[in-house]
Amino acid sequence: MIDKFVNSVAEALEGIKDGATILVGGFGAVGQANQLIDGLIELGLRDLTVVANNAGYRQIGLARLLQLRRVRKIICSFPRIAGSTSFEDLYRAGEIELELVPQGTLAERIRAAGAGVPAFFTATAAGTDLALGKETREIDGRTYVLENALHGDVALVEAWRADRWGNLVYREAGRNFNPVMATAAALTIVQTQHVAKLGEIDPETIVTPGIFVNRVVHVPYGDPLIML
Amino acid sequence: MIDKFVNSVAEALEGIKDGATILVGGFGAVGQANQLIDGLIELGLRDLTVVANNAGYRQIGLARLLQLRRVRKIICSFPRIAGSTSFEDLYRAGEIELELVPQGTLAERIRAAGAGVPAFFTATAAGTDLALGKETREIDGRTYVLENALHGDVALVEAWRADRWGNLVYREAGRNFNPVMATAAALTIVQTQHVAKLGEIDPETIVTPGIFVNRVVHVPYGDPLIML
Amino acid sequence: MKSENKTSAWTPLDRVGLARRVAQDIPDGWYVNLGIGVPTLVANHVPEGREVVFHSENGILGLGPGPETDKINPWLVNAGKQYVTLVPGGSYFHHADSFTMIRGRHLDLCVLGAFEVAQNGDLANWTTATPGAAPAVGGAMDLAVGAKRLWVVMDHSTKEGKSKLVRKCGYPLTAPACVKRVYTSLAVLDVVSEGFRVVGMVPGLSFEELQSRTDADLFPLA
Amino acid sequence: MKSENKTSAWTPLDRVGLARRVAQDIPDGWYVNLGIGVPTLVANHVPEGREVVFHSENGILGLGPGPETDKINPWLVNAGKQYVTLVPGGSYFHHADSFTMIRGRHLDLCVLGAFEVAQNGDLANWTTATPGAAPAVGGAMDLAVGAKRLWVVMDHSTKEGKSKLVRKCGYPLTAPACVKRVYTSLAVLDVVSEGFRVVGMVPGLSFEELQSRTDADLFPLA
Repeated sequence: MIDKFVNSVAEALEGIKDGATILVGGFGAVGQANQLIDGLIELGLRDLTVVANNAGYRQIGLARLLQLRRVRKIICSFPRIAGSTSFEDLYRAGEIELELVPQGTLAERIRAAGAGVPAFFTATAAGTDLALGKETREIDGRTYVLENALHGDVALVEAWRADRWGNLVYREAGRNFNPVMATAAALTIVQTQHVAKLGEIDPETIVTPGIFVNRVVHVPYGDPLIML
Repeated sequence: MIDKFVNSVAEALEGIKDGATILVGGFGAVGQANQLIDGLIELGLRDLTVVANNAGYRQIGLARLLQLRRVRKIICSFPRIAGSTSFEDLYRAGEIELELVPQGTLAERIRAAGAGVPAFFTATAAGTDLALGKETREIDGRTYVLENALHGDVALVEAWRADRWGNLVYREAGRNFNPVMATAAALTIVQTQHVAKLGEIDPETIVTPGIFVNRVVHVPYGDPLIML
Repeated sequence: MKSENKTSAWTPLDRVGLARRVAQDIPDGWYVNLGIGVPTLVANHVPEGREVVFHSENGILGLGPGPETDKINPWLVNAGKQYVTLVPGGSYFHHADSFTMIRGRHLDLCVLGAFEVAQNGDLANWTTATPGAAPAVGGAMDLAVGAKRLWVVMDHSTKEGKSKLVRKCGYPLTAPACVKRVYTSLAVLDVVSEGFRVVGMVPGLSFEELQSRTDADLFPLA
Repeated sequence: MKSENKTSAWTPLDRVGLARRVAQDIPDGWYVNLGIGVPTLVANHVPEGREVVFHSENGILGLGPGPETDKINPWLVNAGKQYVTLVPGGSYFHHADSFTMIRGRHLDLCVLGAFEVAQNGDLANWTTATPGAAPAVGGAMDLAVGAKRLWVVMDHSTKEGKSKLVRKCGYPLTAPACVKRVYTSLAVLDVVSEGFRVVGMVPGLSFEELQSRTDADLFPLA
């Protein structure tokens, strides 16, 4: 019988190694698997490469992971920590490496990793500093940049509802990068707010089919922090 | 006010020209916009390029369009007409050009067109006759083939339910190529079985957001033909 | 260069005035992405009777106005991380699908702010390349190359009085030759092959005065 | 070459026997795509107590058994266009997402039929390249390169008695060096660097007799 639920965050994170590349869903304070990130912190993991749209917010979750200097490199489109200058401080001190990627290219590179596409051309960043050193090609009169798939060893996903097969649905803007990252890691770990019985989620509405999911932990944490 | 509903199939197809490239959703007898295809036939359009997974079935819809010699070229993965040898007859007589594309490459090329990716690498077909003459590249020790985006002038889509913004949901295996093709054409035309009021379809469950859709016509034709 | 606000004959548009001016030009039925800042304000000024669908990079189509503070939905933010609402007909989707809309040329319009716009349409709006500062790009480069039309809305000059319309961008580019139209606090200008064609100016401003405040080649509307 | 069915000491597996044999080797929890023909039959023989999730190219995960004729759902077909059912936990998705599962190496296993399998793992199963006939490929090439494991199930020889295990494929390839294991009517063989390693044979068949009926290099299980 397939049952991807595990009993604790620690169990969900079992086997992740120092130096791992971790895809972290979320956009701003919404849809980020904070409890799983806190679990990474408790495990003492270090030398991580984190792929995420932002660098976190306040002093929690991803922001804290960075502030504790557990992250060697961040690959993201908007490396700011809302409500904190700690990313800038680390960056200026040369204590974190930054690979800045346009948001759409970031999404597409992760999607490519999930879809078995090792590289693709895109118009984004052509003719800009972010394309320096990259292969370009003119196709039908327009210049495109070659971008590579971006795989994770691990993906940390936040879902609204999950069943024991790992089928997932998300909530509103909490969807964001989560379903894309779920497809692109060797080990996809989900924290879910709610648990559904198998067959309870309408098969027409499942956003992430369970094939992409390895482990699920039930973390009914409630709403994201409101930041005004 | 946005209202993409039109009153007739003829109105839905207005402006399509001879020689157009037409993306046609559907897999076997399920999820194919037969009434729109019949409309193409009535309009007398010819010299068409059709992109579809199969070549149709029996003597209806796509199969009939082919049998009437309105199609100059078909781009598909499985060019058979279920219950008929008419495709083979045309092909042997040299009356239709065939571009055979592996099913996943077909889906990905159409998706790429919708997503602004002009070309991408894939392992599919590497080292086979279907890669002859195509650019290949070794990436991390594996050989990949470069494939181009496949755009349509028109996409013919079959949906289960649509609202006036063109938001769509599909039914079961009727989804197949439809949502992918909806993103990849200059003019996306939908026939829908049911009409929803705006806001009636749960925003979490919309499969094709209306941004991809130009025209919708209500064709409550019932179930696909059962073929045993 | 002269300062914008030292004149009696004309008044530059303020933020709301600019947003309202842009909104006037958005036709019924367009799909539009609005950047952070003044562009975001455009949504509040769409003339009545027009249905415009607003897109947000983080997977939302059909953004509605911001909620009252006591009605905030903590799950519903826009790309600027502001709390928003969803209108009937709106939908949610993931980031790759969201950027399919952007990069696949499905948006009718994107409105962005800018540091500089060059007369060949080059846009610089993502970084001033301050040494030591961490750069951030977000979706700017995707929007600049992806939308069917890119309009820029910005002050005509910097606070120091430097023209933001330029012959060649000094700041790093967001994308080359992508801007179609610029709405500044003084004028509306189309990017054409010879430079900027002036489509409109604030009342009382002369073409010559506009040119004198602009470090780029202007052409009057024929 | 000798004919398979002219022996008293052993009996080749029939289609159902072959399907049952393959099904035995599929562990609980695998995601599996089954090709047309004998592979499709494998779904009917999964040992009790194992939950195996079947995938179909046309956007279905969680295929269930075929319905009775009077309970057919005309909207629910598999990749072979047969009517099927959906089990609880199943889901629908579009073709690009379906092939993300296939090409992104998310399937644990794909089971396909074949015309020929070469001892280096080359697979030929999509066309016999008959002059004048229209070729068709479907999802075969995607599945061959995409699944984590590719198993082939086929008769050991053609009806004319020709070995379908070969040193080098004569028919056009579906994909090079992709097959991991072959289930024939006579034996189970793994593709290893030197050739086919015989993992099992039908009762009563000797290694030598198997080799004599096979146009490829066989090695006994060490």
